[in-house]
Amino acid sequence: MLSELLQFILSGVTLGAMYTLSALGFSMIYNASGVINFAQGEFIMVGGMAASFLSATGVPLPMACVAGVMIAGLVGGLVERWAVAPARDAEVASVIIITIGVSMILRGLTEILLGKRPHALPHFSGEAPITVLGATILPQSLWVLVVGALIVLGLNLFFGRTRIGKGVLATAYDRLAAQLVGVDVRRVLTLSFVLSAGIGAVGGVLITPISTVAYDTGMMLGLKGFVAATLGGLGSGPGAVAGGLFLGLIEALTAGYISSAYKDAVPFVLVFIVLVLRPQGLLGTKPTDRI
Amino acid sequence: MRLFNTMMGIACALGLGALAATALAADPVKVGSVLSLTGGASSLGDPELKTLEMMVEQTNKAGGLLGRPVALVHYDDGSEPGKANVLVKRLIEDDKVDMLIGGTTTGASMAMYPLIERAQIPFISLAGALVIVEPVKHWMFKAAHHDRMVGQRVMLDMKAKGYKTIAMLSDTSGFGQSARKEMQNVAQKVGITIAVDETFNPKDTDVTAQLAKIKNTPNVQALFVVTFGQGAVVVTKNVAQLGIDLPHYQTSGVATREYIRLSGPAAEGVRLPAPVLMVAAELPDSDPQKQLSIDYVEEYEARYKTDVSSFGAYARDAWFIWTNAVKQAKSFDKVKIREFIENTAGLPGTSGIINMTPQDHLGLDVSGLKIVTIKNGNFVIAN
Amino acid sequence: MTQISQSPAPRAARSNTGRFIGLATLTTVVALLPLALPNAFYVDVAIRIAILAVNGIALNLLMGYTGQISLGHAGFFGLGAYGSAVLTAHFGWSPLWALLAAAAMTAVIAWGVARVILRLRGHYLAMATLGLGIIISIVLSNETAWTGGPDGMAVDSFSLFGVPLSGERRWYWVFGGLLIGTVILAQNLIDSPAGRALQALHGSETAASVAGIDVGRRKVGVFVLSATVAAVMGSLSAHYAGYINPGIAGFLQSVELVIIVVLGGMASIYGSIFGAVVMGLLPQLLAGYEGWDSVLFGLIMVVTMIVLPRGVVPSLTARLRSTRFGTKGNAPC
Amino acid sequence: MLTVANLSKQFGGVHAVQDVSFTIPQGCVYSVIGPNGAGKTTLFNLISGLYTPTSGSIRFEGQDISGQAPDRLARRGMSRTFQNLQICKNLSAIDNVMVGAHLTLNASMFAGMFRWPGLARADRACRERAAALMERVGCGDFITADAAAMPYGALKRLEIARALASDPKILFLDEPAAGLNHTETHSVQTLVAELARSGLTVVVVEHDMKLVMSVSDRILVLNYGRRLAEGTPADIRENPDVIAAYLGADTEEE
Repeated sequence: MLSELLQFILSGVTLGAMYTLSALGFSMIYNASGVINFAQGEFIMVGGMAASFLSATGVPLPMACVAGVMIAGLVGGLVERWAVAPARDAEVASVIIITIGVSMILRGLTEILLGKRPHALPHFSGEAPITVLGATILPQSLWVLVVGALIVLGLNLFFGRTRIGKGVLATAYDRLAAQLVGVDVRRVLTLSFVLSAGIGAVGGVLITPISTVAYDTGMMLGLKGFVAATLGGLGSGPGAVAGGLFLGLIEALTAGYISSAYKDAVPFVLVFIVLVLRPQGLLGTKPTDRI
Repeated sequence: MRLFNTMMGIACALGLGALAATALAADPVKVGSVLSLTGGASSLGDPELKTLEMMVEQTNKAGGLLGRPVALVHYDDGSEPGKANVLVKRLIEDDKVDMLIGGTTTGASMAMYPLIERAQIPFISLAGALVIVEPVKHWMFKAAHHDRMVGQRVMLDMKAKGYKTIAMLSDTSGFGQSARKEMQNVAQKVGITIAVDETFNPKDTDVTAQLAKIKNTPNVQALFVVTFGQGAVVVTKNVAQLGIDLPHYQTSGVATREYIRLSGPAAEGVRLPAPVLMVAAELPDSDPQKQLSIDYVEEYEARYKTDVSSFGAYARDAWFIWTNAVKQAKSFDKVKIREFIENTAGLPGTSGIINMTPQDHLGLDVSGLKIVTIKNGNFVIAN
Repeated sequence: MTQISQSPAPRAARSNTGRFIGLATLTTVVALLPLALPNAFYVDVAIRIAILAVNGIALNLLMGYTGQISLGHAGFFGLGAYGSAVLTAHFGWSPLWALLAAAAMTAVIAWGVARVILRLRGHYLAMATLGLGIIISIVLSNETAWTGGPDGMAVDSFSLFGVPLSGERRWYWVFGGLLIGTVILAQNLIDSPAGRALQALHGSETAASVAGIDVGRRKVGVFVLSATVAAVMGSLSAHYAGYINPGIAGFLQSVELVIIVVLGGMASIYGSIFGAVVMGLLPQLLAGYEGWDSVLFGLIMVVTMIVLPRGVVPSLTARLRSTRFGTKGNAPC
Repeated sequence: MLTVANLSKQFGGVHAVQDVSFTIPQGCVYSVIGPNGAGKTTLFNLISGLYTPTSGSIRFEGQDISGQAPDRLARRGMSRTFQNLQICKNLSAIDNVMVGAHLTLNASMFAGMFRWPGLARADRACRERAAALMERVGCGDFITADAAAMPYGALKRLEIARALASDPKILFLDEPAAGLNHTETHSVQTLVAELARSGLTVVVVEHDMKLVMSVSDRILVLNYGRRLAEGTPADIRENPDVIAAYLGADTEEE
């Protein structure tokens, strides 16, 4: 059953690409601030909702998509400035509670402004599936994969080549030291939220034609992103990619070959096993305490 | 230390005081309702609330019930049955409602029932599962066809078409799992084999893995999907993607135009049992269900500028079951009203002609469900 | 590696009189509250607050005092509830034995899990516990034959030596008593050498272990303790509500408990009670504002954590202390 | 009392401690010195069980203890302080000291919750002793303070008080004078001498040569993780290797 296996792999990779985008957002914010951002899923949702709402009001699709991502990025920046930055001296646990609060606010506002019904977007390149060796994949899934890969590549360049990107890395490594060498730490933190929200929203916009989006779809994707980021090793970019793809594949293969009833438990069992064997995640670095 | 407790005491007092203040003065007849307005089942609860609000307005415009205005008190259980349990206590004890309609989900209805029975208030549930009316519960009635009937309707259609081996894909929500169990029973009875029995999470964005498995199982003659809302859209699109050309059945859970709109061309040809509401225009003029269904659809869509669904229609029927009983009882006595509800006879509704008995708190039969199919983006009665 | 709590809140040595006044006030409030509650619904809200408070205090022992986060604690609550429900419904056990068995079973599970996952730190521990809770709720909702699946199951009322416990008022005294008992035991524990050891390992695992504290064993011990408390509360609340569904073990419930602990104040017993009052009352107060309820709830959480970053009770006490003594922060006084 | 033989520790490819051997006799003050990065703290962490040695053995009172967890070593009578302070800032100062006395009290959670008879009395006695210890090490002003509110110098002494609270047989002090001013250093010096007189074995890692030379009975010099020299202060002062590698450079600066 080669075509069946291939089908599982194709859907797993598509799912995985989606999880990766969510996980990248988690890792980026974690790196910059040491906080797990529980509103990450809501950024994905805001992107998808804004794009589909705009598209429904007659804005051309490409513009609606770009606007959706920009709106989400703006929301991310505002969240950082208004909710996270004022609590900079608070304990990490308190900041986590703030992000949970933010996710409730975003969910509620979306519900009030855009309603509770699910929204869709037209497929970017039609709905005719492409057949590969007996398995099929939607053109939209290719969009998810290609754009996902481009984002990973882009982030790589951003962190490796640009000054501000290096500043983000430096801040992640040692906030005080970064400040001393002239990195504007405040800007870096805001930027990390804008970027995370934007990347999440790209995922949200890309997946909406396939799965539709509603005000409450964020949590599930956010949670999966957290699992993926932890699997790969929190704060590690390659870890987020590996964790996301791994998670997507495992889910699809479990649903296909083992039991769809316990499919949703598998990611968590998996993360359990991985953490027991490697407490720092697949690609994370071992923490070293100086005593 | 003293401070914490003073603070706590004040918080308690303030909070509970504020709660008391929100209680309304009791003049109108109060209908209480716990619905799932957010969370997994919100696509069901939302039209239910909209319908109830519309019904209240209509009733009051027509002079109320027995001369008294009607008021609706509703709370959102967030699709969490545990919350429904708390909220119904509030409706009973604090809002002192005279009638209960609601419980979007079976879980919520069942969580509320023990308290309702103790308080002795008539209750019409809008949820789907058989367990609501079997065994019969003295104070609980049901407005929607239960999942066994839905299963029977589908399986009979399959049998008529000569399908013997089918694949089933149900979601992991209460709706999906309860229905799945019933479908397994019905299938056994009518002699249909469920060769593949897969599940998926209604929040999943992709179910191609399960569908690929179904596609590659030999001898499967039809696909039966048991779900509602966004999940149904994802499945329908995935079926089209994989090019599965099996006859595709869904449940009455997708009997809403929104499903067609979101699924697009992928929904073409899908068969499902639906209340006649969806195809009322096709009925003969002599059908007592025709005009009231058309009226409901037109009013609803004009008022809310959104697609009607069968869930809202259940709330409409529940409302009429209650008002009908009140008019017959000529009083708001709860025991009397319960009795008249139990003896509802020949009342036409959107889901069928309602004939309740002490043994049957649903009062509908399979004939109220029509097998419809989706053609050119519309529901039409299937041949 | 970031710990969940980077700079744990300092705690002043507790004086016995302060402790007594606190307890006396709490007892008075619990004793007099029923007089102020007009009907069973309010009593019900009070009961649910007490349940949240006991769970919050137990979780605070783990999170606030020992510094180990758990995002899956509702899972243990669910295990206790379903353990009781299944044993009474399917096996005909008496509720008391079912409760004890469910608590023991949960303790064993918690012990087994804790030994493995408490080696993890910070967010990795958060992830593992989150996974644990979700796995539990998935099992509860999948094993339909035993648990009734996602629609839940009915639970018999609790009876002790043949006397059934029913009605909100009677249950109120049970849960009110449990709350007071929990506060006493938790304070005893915190002020004892064992409690000091837990707080020490929160402050510095290295220092604690060099002082002879078996860090691993201590963490497991407090994890099992707080899981068992959650299980007992789960059992009782299942009997009280007469109905349970897998949602009670779900992620949102676990998050709710964490919010109670953090909002009220880490390492503050009365903070957890305050958090429980907020979490118990707010949904009821906001129930009429559909859509806005989630916005308001979120806003309250965000604003509280910004203004009172260490949680309501510790932040306010610190502020009050500093104004009363005219000093800043935590100067010796 | 403590015998270290051929001890090595590798981190990745780095040899932090390499083939080090020495013996610490009972009741003496033993110092470990060496330039930064010589492996002094690593050596301490190995002996106190925070690190597991790559090879070699550590024997304490005749028994092999290498690789044992810190809490088990504490039971054998080992105690230490830290160069990077390990203070529990969530506790009051005196509670920090009482943590040191953990092993002398009944620390079962069950006993704690139910106020086991005698527990409160023992705890009170422990509190008094802790207060006395704080007085003894010179931070008596902070008996009622929160640890988070104390200045650095006082915290260093608080660590010593905590280490002493366990009634150790051997005490390891990791740079007790680092960051302290002249008077503070002097009082640490007096304290170490006093502790040694009471029969306690004290092992010190320290940069302050004046302090080391004045309090030590024997000195071990490490360089690049290896043993460079070992002997009495007088031996060390005259050892040409030490002078070349370390003391020479140091004295020139002064």
